[in-house]
Amino acid sequence: GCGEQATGKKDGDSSEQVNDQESNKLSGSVVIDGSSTVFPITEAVAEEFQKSNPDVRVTVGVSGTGGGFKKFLVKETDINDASRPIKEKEIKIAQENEIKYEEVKVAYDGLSVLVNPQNDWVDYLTVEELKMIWNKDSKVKTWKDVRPEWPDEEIKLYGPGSDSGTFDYFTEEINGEGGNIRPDYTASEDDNVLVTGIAGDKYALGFFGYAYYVENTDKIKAVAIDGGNGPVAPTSETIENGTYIPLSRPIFIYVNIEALERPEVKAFVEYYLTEGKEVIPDVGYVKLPQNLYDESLSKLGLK
Amino acid sequence: MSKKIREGLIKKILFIFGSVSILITISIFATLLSESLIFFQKVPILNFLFGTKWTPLFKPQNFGVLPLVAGTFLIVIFSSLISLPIGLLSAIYLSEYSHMKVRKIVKPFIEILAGIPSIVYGYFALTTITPIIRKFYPDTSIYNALSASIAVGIMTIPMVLSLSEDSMRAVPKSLREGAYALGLTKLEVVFGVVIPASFSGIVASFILAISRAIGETMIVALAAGATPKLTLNPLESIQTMTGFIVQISQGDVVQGTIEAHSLFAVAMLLFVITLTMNLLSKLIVNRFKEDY
Amino acid sequence: MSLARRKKINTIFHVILVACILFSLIVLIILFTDILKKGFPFLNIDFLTKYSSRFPKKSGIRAGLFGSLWIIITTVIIAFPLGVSGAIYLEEYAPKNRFTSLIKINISNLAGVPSIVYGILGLSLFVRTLKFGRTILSASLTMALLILPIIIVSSQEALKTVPKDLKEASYGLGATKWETITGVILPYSMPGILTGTILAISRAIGEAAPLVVVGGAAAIWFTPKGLMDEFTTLPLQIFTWASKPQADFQLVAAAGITVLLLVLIFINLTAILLRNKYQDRMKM
Amino acid sequence: MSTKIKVRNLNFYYGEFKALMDINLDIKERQVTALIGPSGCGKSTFLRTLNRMNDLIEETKVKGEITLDGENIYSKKIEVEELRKRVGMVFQKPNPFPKSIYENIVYGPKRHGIKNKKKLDEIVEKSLRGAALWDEVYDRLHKSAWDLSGGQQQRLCIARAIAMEPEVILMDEPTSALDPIATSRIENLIDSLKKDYTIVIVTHSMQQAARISDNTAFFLMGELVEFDETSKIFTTPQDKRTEDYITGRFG
Amino acid sequence: MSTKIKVRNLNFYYGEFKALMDINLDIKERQVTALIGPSGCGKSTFLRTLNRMNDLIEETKVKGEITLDGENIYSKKIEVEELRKRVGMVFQKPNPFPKSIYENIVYGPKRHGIKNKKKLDEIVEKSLRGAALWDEVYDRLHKSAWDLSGGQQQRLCIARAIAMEPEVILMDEPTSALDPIATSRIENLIDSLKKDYTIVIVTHSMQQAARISDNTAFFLMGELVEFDETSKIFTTPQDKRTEDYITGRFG
Ligand SMILES: Nc1ncnc2c1ncn2[C@@H]1O[C@H](COP(=O)(O)OP(=O)(O)OP(=O)(O)O)[C@@H](O)[C@H]1O
Ligand SMILES: Nc1ncnc2c1ncn2[C@@H]1O[C@H](COP(=O)(O)OP(=O)(O)OP(=O)(O)O)[C@@H](O)[C@H]1O
Ligand SMILES: [Mg+2]
Ligand SMILES: [Mg+2]
Ligand SMILES: O=P([O-])([O-])[O-]
Repeated sequence: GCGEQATGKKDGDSSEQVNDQESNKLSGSVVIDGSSTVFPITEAVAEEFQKSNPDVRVTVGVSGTGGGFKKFLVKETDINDASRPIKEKEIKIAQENEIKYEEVKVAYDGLSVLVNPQNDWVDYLTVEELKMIWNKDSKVKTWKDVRPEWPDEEIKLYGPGSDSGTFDYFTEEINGEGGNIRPDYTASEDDNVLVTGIAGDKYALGFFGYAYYVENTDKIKAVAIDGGNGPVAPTSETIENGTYIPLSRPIFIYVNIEALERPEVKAFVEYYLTEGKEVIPDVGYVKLPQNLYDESLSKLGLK
Repeated sequence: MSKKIREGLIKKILFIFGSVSILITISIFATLLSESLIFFQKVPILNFLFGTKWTPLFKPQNFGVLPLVAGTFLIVIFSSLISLPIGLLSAIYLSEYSHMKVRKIVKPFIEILAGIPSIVYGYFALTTITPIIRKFYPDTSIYNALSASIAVGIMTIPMVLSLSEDSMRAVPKSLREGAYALGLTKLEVVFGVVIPASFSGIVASFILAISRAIGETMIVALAAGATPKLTLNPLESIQTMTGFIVQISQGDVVQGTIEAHSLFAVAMLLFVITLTMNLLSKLIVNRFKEDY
Repeated sequence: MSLARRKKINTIFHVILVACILFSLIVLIILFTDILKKGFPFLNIDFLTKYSSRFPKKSGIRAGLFGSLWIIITTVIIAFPLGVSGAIYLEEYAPKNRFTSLIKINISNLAGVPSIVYGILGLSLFVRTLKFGRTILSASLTMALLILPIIIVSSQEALKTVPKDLKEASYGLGATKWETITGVILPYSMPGILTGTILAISRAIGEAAPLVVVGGAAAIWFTPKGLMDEFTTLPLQIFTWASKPQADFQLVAAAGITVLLLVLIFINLTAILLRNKYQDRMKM
Repeated sequence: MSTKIKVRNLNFYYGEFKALMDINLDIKERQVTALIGPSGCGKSTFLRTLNRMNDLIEETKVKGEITLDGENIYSKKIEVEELRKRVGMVFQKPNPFPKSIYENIVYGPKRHGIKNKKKLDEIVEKSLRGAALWDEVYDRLHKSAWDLSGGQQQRLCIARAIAMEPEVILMDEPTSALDPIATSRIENLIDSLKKDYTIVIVTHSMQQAARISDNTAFFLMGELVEFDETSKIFTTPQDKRTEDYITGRFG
Repeated sequence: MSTKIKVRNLNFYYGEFKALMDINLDIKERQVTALIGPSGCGKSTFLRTLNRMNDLIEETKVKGEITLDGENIYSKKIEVEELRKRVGMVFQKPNPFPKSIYENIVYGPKRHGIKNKKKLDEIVEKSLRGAALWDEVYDRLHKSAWDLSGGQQQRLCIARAIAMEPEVILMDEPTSALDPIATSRIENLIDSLKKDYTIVIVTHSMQQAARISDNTAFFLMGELVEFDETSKIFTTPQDKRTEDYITGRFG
């Protein structure tokens, strides 16, 4: 939207001034790969960073969190975007390859549960109801099966393909086990495609990343979730202040410690956690509280 | 004498170039084989081949590949129903019926269809073709094999068209004249002389188009869904073998796990299936071809 | 069957043929207008000279454009001679035995191997084993492998169409095999070979998946200057835009697609002109 | 004898190049008309205008009129397939289809509606005998026609044409690839076909023209120099150029 | 006259089919040897063994010996390209390359090392004149050879062969597509070439054989029936079959 663009511009301008003196010094390259969820943030940060450091070559790839780790753990990349924490198996590979890394939280992503705008019966859903609908042994066929007063129409389920971080997180938080989900929902690897699906189907129910909801509020409707403390709708406030539970999650970047010794990588990570993070709302995510960024900075020995 | 040396040298160089493709084949085959062997140590090959549930990323995991095979099958069948007849008939038109000038303009235009990136087709299928299908069959799911197949079919039309048109036009003029002089209609000349004489080229174009349809992923991932399902109903959402391969290779799967290895088993199976198809087509060509 | 009936069938068939051609053309026009309509507001010189941005209005395709050009040209330089030579070897030199026919089948089989598998092969062979890294060179080599089967198969078919008596005429003049190939066989089959090349380029230019695997970036802010530089490509860039949540990025993607099509047409045009030249010369 | 084909003010163009100039000629029914003239003078071109084979070459143009039994063959009403069935053709270069000998012969009849196997077998034998080829190939009817020798191929093409039982047969140097024996058989065949068919034949052999034709047309550089009864042409030519040509005093 | 080519116990097979049986024949230097016989008797096949064109057909087999200037042409030491340069060939069906007339002629010379443009121009004119084609095509040398008439194409192929200045020229019915004038020009050409070259010619025309050849070989069903000086063959043939054939009493 327009408002965000205006903010972006201001940020861009100010950062240019601040980093002006540095721009001549830095060169080299920063290679980043990984999660598609984190990509928009890293991309936006890199875009701003490049303005003041035109000689540094930042490349950002999208291989998915797992695909990114594969490359990160053989030193092909300096930083890995991750929408989930590193897994046991991956840690073991890191040890074998003698790779030291640091995990850095960069933002929150809210998972939204969505329905068609014509859906006038759903006011909120509880976590139990979500589990009843989505778990692998689910008996729910119609909306009526969820709450008796709801229409006796088949409930059409939409969700991301089974290899994304979003999918993992949802199944873990709602159904209690990563990968536990009824297999008969309509899956797509592309969140825009899910938007199209739900927007065209009155009896649809789906879930995907908050960013895609924010951009499409005219086509789809988010459902408030009752995680035990009453229904809460996903907004940047409720996600940041932690009331939208359990469907908001932190997302990360992983930084190779060895690479961090290179001035351009160091400058990039530092920039990411200071001025860079201001772009986060622009791309549909929610910033962490300031103290978390400060902690990360000192953990990395920056500042 | 220097000529002889040159000829020998050229032959050797060409042999080396020719071998590159063999090397690729071998290395692809070796990669697939070694990795899928690891997979088959954990999942019995019969369960893999004849299982009817494919849920490697769900709990509980199932590794029955038939749903993926069915998905691929649907896409190949329905896209071929579009690309082969339309491509071949268009080729006949351009080679035998149209004016030279028409051909010179139209052919390159249609060749553009092959270069439109597959995501364009994916969205085209989703936002244009699917709604049309749903007008006739309202129960069609938003992601469905049919709409993806149509898009894949359209994308592979140029492959059939261009290559078969080339081989039809290479049929010597004197053969056509011989047939026309017998008072035959164009149609009869086409089917009696031109197509038999260019049969091997036409089959080759079919094979390339079908191969491309088998290998296509993006369109399918966008428009056909990501739901492995053992069905032959083209109006349902499905997943193809290649769709799964992309899902695994670009997704969140952790290296070294069984899910990761399943990728290679699927790719291996795909390799075997296309090999069978190629062997069959070879048989057909040998049976029907006419040399000139 | 009476002649009237046969003529009628012929006419009906003619109509069907025209309908088939029109089908492809109409789809093409629909796709084109759709893309152009969406992308038009974003299409201007700035779009070509700027890098990608998180703001749709400020986004440009420069990095992808240069990346694609580098890769396509390098790929063709690698794959064309390799593919045509392979085809010549198989059609003209290789002994006609089981082994040869096995190889031929294998090659058409390679055309059906999903592109992502080539990506995996390229990653382990070029990026890791040969240590070319995530560069244009690795990407081009991977793409070359991918399109090689198309070039070989279509060249083989083209070579097969050369009439026997022309070859005999050349041999009869004491021309060697190679002289016959360059003097008669290649000129005669060049239109067909170029068709295969056009199709192969078309495929390579729109392909994204294998490049993601060999390390193509989704976003960069510099222009590659050599084979050992990192890269992104048009389809990668387009795909990145298309999967963004903001609706305006769909339009930017459409603008990107327009550029991709223009590049495609531009590159193919060269091959098409060449093809027409050869075809005119032969007037079959 | 009545006129089968009437040619009036015929001009023919390959693009810019004018290959036939103002040809006027009557082809008589059930007679043999020979076309002679030096190579490149337009004999083949003229022959091809008679059954509209020139339609197949792009950028050619016909002006003037040709009538078959009084009907303009270039009129819209004429079905070109029907015309070519009635006016058959044998080409200068043999062009058998890449099919078996048998299939080559039945190719036309089948498409014109004859399905009966026995009938087709008959046609094959009759046509091959007619073209003096039966004895050489009767035991390999289902082998490829492309493995025949040059002369055998040409006779096969003749057989293929007469299998259609056309009214007019156009022959473009049908015996140039044949040995004397086969040639004389073909000549005999032409003589016997004359009873039922009208024949137009291009030949390089003056002797052949003299032997078999009733009328002879002499072409030179796209022009019809002289056209008359064969006996007259060869004994008392009216045009100096004709005389020069047939006496070999030419060029 | 010395013997240029010596053929001993030559047998030739197309797969199972034996096309030539035990041929023995001496081809004399700087003479014209004519091969005659009915269509399909193996004349073309025999001719093609002399410059190993049969190498190009799969599943054929040669037995026996052919020597050129005393050297076995089927020995390993022989370079087949060199052989074919020395033993040129004109085919039964005209087969010009889909190139310009000019390019057709210089095709061979260029490949055998002549690069000089002026030299090539000379060769083109000389060869075309030699083949009696120059006057008809000198103004369209750079147009496609495929647009020529049948006879023009054949003369172009002759020109293409003599442009190589071979020692032996094999001609497979070179004049069968030509009119009498062009034919007599070619015959004159053959006569003048005889001074320098050895010529072997397949012909259907007995008259032609009688007119131009010094020796004649008569083939029948794969066998060499008789081989002798032309005058003897046509006046006092030794074999009954030869006599029958040349007097047309055959078959
Ligand atoms: N490629 C081939 N495969 C099999 N048989 C063949 C092949 N070429 C020729 N023959 C056969 O070999 C025999 C001799 O053929 P050849 O071409 O030498 O005859 P020819 O004497 O030149 O006849 P013509 O005067 O008609 O050209 C014929 O019976 C022919 O059918
Ligand atoms: N397709 C064509 N395009 C252009 N010119 C042509 C074409 N075919 C023939 N010609 C020219 O038209 C003229 C007449 O050709 P045509 O084939 O009728 O000669 P012809 O009398 O049959 O000679 P021949 O006895 O050598 O066969 C020739 O000059 C020839 O070069
Ligand atoms: Mg002619
Ligand atoms: Mg012969
Ligand atoms: O790309 P992912 O965030 O789904 O791993």
